[in-house]
Amino acid sequence: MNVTEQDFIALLPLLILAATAIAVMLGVAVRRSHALSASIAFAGLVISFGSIWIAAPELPRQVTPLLILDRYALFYIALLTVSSMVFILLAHGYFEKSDDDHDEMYILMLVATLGGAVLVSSSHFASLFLGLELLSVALYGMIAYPRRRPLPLEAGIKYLVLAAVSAAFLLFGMALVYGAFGTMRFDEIAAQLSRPGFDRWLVLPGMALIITGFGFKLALAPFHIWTPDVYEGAPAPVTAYVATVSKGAMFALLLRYFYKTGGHQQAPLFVVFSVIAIASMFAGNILALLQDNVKRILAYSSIAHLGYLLVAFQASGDLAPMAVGFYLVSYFVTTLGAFGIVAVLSDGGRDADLLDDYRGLFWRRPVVAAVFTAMLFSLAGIPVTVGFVGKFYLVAAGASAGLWSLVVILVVTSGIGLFYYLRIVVAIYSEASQAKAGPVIGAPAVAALIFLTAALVYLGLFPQPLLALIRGLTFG
Amino acid sequence: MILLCLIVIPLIAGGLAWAVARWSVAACRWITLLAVTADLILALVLWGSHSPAGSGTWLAEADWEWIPQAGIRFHLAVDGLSLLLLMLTFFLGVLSVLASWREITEAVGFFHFNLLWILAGIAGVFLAVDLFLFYFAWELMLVPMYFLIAIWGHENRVYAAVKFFIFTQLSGLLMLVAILALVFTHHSATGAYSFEYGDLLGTAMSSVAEMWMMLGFFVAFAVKLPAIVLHTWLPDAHTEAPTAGSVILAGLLLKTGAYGMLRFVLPLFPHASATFAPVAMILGVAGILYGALLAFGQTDLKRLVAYTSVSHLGFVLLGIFVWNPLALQGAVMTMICHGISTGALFILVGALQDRIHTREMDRMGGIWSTAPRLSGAALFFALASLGLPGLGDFVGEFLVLLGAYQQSIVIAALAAIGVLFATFYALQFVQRAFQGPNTFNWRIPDLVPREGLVMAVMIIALLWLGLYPRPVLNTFEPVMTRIEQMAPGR
Amino acid sequence: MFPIREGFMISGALFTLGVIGVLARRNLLFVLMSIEVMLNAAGMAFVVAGARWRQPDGQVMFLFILAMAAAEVSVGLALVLELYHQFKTLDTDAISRMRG
Amino acid sequence: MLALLWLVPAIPFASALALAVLGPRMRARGVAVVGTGSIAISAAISLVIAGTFLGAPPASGAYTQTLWTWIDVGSFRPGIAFYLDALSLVMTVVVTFVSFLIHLYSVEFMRGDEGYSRFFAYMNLFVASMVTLLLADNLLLLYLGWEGVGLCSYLLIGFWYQDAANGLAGRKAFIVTRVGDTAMAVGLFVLFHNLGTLRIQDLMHAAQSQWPAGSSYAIAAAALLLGGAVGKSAQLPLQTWLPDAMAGPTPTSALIHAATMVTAGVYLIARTNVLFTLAPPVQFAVAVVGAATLLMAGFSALTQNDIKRVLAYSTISQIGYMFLALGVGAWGAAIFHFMTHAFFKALLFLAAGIVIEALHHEHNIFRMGGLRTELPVAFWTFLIGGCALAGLPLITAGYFSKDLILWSVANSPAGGMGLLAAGIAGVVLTSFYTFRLIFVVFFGRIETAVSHRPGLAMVVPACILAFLSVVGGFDKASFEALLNTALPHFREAGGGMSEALTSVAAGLAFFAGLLAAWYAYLRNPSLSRAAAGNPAGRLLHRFWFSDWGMDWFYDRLFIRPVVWAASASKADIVDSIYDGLASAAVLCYRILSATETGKLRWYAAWIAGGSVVTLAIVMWL
Repeated sequence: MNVTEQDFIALLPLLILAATAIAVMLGVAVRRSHALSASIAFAGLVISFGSIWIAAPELPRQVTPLLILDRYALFYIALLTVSSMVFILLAHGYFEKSDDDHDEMYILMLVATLGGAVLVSSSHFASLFLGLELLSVALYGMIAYPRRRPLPLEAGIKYLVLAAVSAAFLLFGMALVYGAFGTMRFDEIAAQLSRPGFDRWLVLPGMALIITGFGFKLALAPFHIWTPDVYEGAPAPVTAYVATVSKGAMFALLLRYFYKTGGHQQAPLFVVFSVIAIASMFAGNILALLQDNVKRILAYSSIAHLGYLLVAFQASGDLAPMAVGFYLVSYFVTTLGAFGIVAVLSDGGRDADLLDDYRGLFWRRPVVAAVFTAMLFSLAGIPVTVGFVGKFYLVAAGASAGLWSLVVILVVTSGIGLFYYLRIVVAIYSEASQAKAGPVIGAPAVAALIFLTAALVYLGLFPQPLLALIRGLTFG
Repeated sequence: MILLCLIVIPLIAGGLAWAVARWSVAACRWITLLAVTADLILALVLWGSHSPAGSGTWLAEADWEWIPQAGIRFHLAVDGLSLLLLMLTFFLGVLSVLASWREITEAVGFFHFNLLWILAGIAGVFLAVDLFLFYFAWELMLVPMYFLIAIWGHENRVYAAVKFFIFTQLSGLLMLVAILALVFTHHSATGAYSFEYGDLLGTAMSSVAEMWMMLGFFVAFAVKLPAIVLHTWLPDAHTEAPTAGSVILAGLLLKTGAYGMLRFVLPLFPHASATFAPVAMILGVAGILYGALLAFGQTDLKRLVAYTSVSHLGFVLLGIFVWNPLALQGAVMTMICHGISTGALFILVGALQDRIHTREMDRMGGIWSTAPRLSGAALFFALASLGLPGLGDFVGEFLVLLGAYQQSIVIAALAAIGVLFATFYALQFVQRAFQGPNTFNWRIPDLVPREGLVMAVMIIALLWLGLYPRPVLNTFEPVMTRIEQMAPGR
Repeated sequence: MFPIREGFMISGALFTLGVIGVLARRNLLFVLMSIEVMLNAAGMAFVVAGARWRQPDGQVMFLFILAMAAAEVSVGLALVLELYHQFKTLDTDAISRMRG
Repeated sequence: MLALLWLVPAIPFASALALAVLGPRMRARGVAVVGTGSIAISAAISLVIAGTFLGAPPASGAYTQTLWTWIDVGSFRPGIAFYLDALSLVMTVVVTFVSFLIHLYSVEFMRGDEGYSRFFAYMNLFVASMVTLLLADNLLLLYLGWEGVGLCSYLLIGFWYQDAANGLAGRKAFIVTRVGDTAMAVGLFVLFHNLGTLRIQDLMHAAQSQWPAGSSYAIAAAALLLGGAVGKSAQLPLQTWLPDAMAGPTPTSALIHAATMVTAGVYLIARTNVLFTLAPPVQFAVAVVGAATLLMAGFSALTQNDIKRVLAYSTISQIGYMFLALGVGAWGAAIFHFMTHAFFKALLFLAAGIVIEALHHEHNIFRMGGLRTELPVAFWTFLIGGCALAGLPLITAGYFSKDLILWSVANSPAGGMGLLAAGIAGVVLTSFYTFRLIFVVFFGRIETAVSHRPGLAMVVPACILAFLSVVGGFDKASFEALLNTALPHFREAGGGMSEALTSVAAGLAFFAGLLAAWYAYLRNPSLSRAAAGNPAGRLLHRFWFSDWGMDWFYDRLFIRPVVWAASASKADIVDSIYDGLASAAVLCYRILSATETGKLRWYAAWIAGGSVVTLAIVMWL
């Protein structure tokens, strides 16, 4: 099992990410300048994004039993790198405003993205664990990054302890499954699971514990309690990063793991996932109803969105992977946009997360308000936005698999969801209460927001090209 | 091509109006007026050019690829029914722009942007023949109307706007589920994904599935056409909306619900609709009586007019589900005439509120002495809404009652009593607002020439529809026969 | 046959002890220690599983777990220092300013 | 010349529109010219048409003129078309001619009123609607005219809108008549559903051929049409609105609530006589309604002290006679009585108008007196009208028409002795309250001084009408011959009372009433006060005064519940469902947000708990 030259080409995107992280470290060692480290990181990401096209012809390729690089993995790696680029643009503006040094943020971000990439392309328990921990440990640092402020510290500690606990649950589950099957490769597990004779008393609890680990990372219903505190505490760009890259990578892994092993078709697991989906949809929407903190509202709404995503995941027809893929893209664009606005509007001291900061925003800064309204409508699933097409495909996937109860709950809860999105929109369009001008927005942040809004409207009106791309995502 | 212009002109004009508003408010208003008038002329040209016999089902079509993979096409088409409603849309659009010429002072550009985009959304709803595009336009017309109410509304506007948004959006989602269920049933039957109205027409499905899908569609349209239980958003939305908003809300948005039933519920699910018809008829009659009773009890002028809409649309619902030629023609006639008469009433109430800054009838009285022309017009349209023969509403209501009588005597009798109830609220409205002693000795200016012109146009329209409704009836004739033949057992 | 059932029993028990430790203790240091206990319990389960199938994979995974635990603890201690610096206490209930 | 028929309704409609739009800007003179002129032209045209019609009657005895098809949906094709035959000719001529006189009268009566042009606009609109009603070729167009006259009566009753009472009276009139109209509308549905058309002539032939006598459909249709007629013609049980309708200006009362509109019901029944002959029980009901109404109204008129309310009750009573005639199948007699009644009742109202104008708007007759010398014109015209109303034998037209009705009742197979007795009692009552009115108003001491003598424009119409009230009845035979071309002949049952006997009975009844009134009010005026003094008399007086307590009864039975229901449900109860849902959601929010305590250990507990739950589900399912 030696690593051939094609393997390296196939692994190119991951290698470039790692190289960039080291390059940024060297950069920081040479001269500590915010702009320099940001641009090195950005360049690295661009090259890694480019390298995906170089690696593409090599697909699909099992590189060592740990990683499998197929069209599915490369699509999500591309998604992760693009959102990391957007993160850099937002983070640069955000951290420029606060005084202390912030070059290490980009190193942590690159490591986290690398972890995500490993997660996405893993086909083995070990690589799953490695990717997950790379991502998590990097996130501990990012969340608690602004040391002087109390809230990030509190968020960091909470995230660290709970992530570690859930990692332990995950590991124990993996151990049980490994104990039952004697193999840690997804395809071999799949083979053994399809034969009825496996040892139920080990495998099912193992799967349950694995679901607990995944559930924490994806902030699904019973394991979602930490989300609002960490999202509110962490600096806005980091929250954006956590909500998108960490959850996105995890869900891609969940999809690959369960679709390959067919685990979720087992009757008990199907019920577990349905219960989690329903609980997430209800909890996410209900908890956000009368919230006054915009970041907490967006945190709860992301819980609800993951609940919607599970509905498509449960459908597991031929339409499901496409629906999940498209919805993840729309979720990425919208969440990055929404938190981007929060990041753009916060000044050095405190994030602009209270609803009053947004009262009468439209009359002070119409363009920013318009972008934020577009993002909110996309979250609510209103036409002309990518969120609408995403939700449309979710319901289509659910309907095609005949999961009527889940679909109806999705409809009802997203009806409840409308209320709190509209609360923010109402605040934005109410009369201007104070004349505070708000911070000036840097060029990179403006570029990021324009890119996101363009993507939101373009994919909302012409989803066809992206759909064709996703349709080709066959598992390796 | 003309169909695409009908939608694109308001969209572009909206952006233009918003941009121009920064420099000159008048220019912004003129752009909006010109855009809507252009659309009205286009619609009239379309009406003039088509021969009433009409060859195929559609008078004009425009069809492009959109999402071929899912069988979704950008397919616009117009037939007798949608043409009539399009003309009503742009007719009321022009009048609402004229009526709110002086009323809107802050953020005029954004106001006209929203106004034009609502009209584009409504035009899209009437033109869309692809179910996905229909749903797209259905949701699209909702957002600008929400902004119209939330920003330029009156005291309790936020509550009303949010309530309106959630009611319509939630029911819209139910319709989305029904659309998808229909598409997948069609797919499992024919193996191809298609959202085309033509393809989906004959899909075979089990009666239980058909009933559920029909209910999905029916609930969405019943919320929009306020059927009795789902109507509670209407009074709030109408009371709080600015004049132009109320006119478009009452005149057009309610009609999209009725249009949806005629276009989608009856043809797509004939058997389920037939079994559901008695329930729908009872809902209709209950709506007539309940709306009239509540209208009679209101003290806020706009709420009174809003509840009258519930009552009139009860006739439309009844007419649609009676499903014979008389009732269908009556339903369409009522839709159009109700749009004009209630639109006019809202313009008048808006004008009155601009002058005396209140809508409470207890604070009014004796306004006829200071503003005779305004009160005269209000009397005229109150009479139109109580179904005075010689005006449009009577023709519609009489046809619906005549058709309903052939279906069941009890329902026709109850609906006739509803017409009697209409007299209560109409005369209540005139008596308490305009007649009686001028206790608060109002000294208000009468209608300005602009408002006078709007009123005159609407009076002539109602008189013309009342005395010579045949052009409207003939335009709807071919569509009506097609819908009527779809009824099972005919 | 390798007593896998008993092996898992012990590691399960150890795991539960760790969980109870996390829930019961208020001091952040002890919470971190209980997390270590949980991670080691998981490692032990892996070793037992590996032993049953006579494969080194279990032990390799244990090494990964150790490495990860070390990294996680180092960051954890850094946060403990900062916590003490800002809040002058190590009580986890003190850091609950965000709620609702 | 018959082709000009459509102008008769069109001209007043056009002038009404012109006055409504341009009226406020025109001078009073111009308004009077346009308002009265249009009616004059319309009356002239109708006379010309009458001349040509009588000169060279068209072959089928009727002339139809179709303007355009109004609605055409499947088999339902009503047109805007006019149908002229003897019946509609007579009524149109009478209506247009009397309207012209009243318009002339109101030129002076309404001078100085700030709503001058509005008044003439409404009056012209009324005449246009009434003529449309009379000439309508199909029941839908008739219904249009029917509602149009109802609307104009509402507008004119509430003409002086400053006083809220007038507006409420107008509203009451419109709603009560609309109750009748709703019944009539349902009748229209029955007719169309079963006979497939609404064109009156085809309807009659179809009914004749398809429905056997006494068929349930005929009964239903006739009963519903009777409902409409009862509403419009203020007969039992829907007559409460007419006395309150006196709140309108006197010319309106003269035109609408005496001469023309209230007889629309009579016209409807006469026009659809085939239906009523096919439904004998309903026809008999018409007779009974007529008889009962004429008695009740007669008694109520006895106790009124407002000069116009006395005349209003007498109108209800006289229409009772017409219903009685229709009920027994004497279609011609009813129309004949309509004509004479139109003349003398309009005259009475105009004369009353002169009196009211003279005593600067005094309505209470007990505050008038001795006007015989002060207002001679008013006195003589009022006397002639009163005698015609009461039926002074051999001179007044009223006598001939009422005698014809009594004779028909006596000799018709359906007429019973009861109906005849009611008729004769009615004559006694009528002459009693008429002469009570004359003696109280024109004889005795002068209570209030006369301030203003009526001008020529008010006196001339009164005199013309007085002349017609006398002459109108002479040529009874040729009038009957004309009507028989359109209406079925009256079927005599053998062995009834002879012509002479009924006329003698009517004469005696007239003089009895006259003497009674003379004795009670001139001989010793104290008698009427004494009668009102004792408790039984006072109770009876109050009962009759309030129209047999019908108003009080309706208020309790219908108005109170509806008003209560409306105010009770003012806040939409359906809305509480959605408020309930919203509060449930907020409750869930409160509960769930309690779980976000912010404590780290609590979060860890949730994760552990969550995994335990997952394990449980996995293990036990």
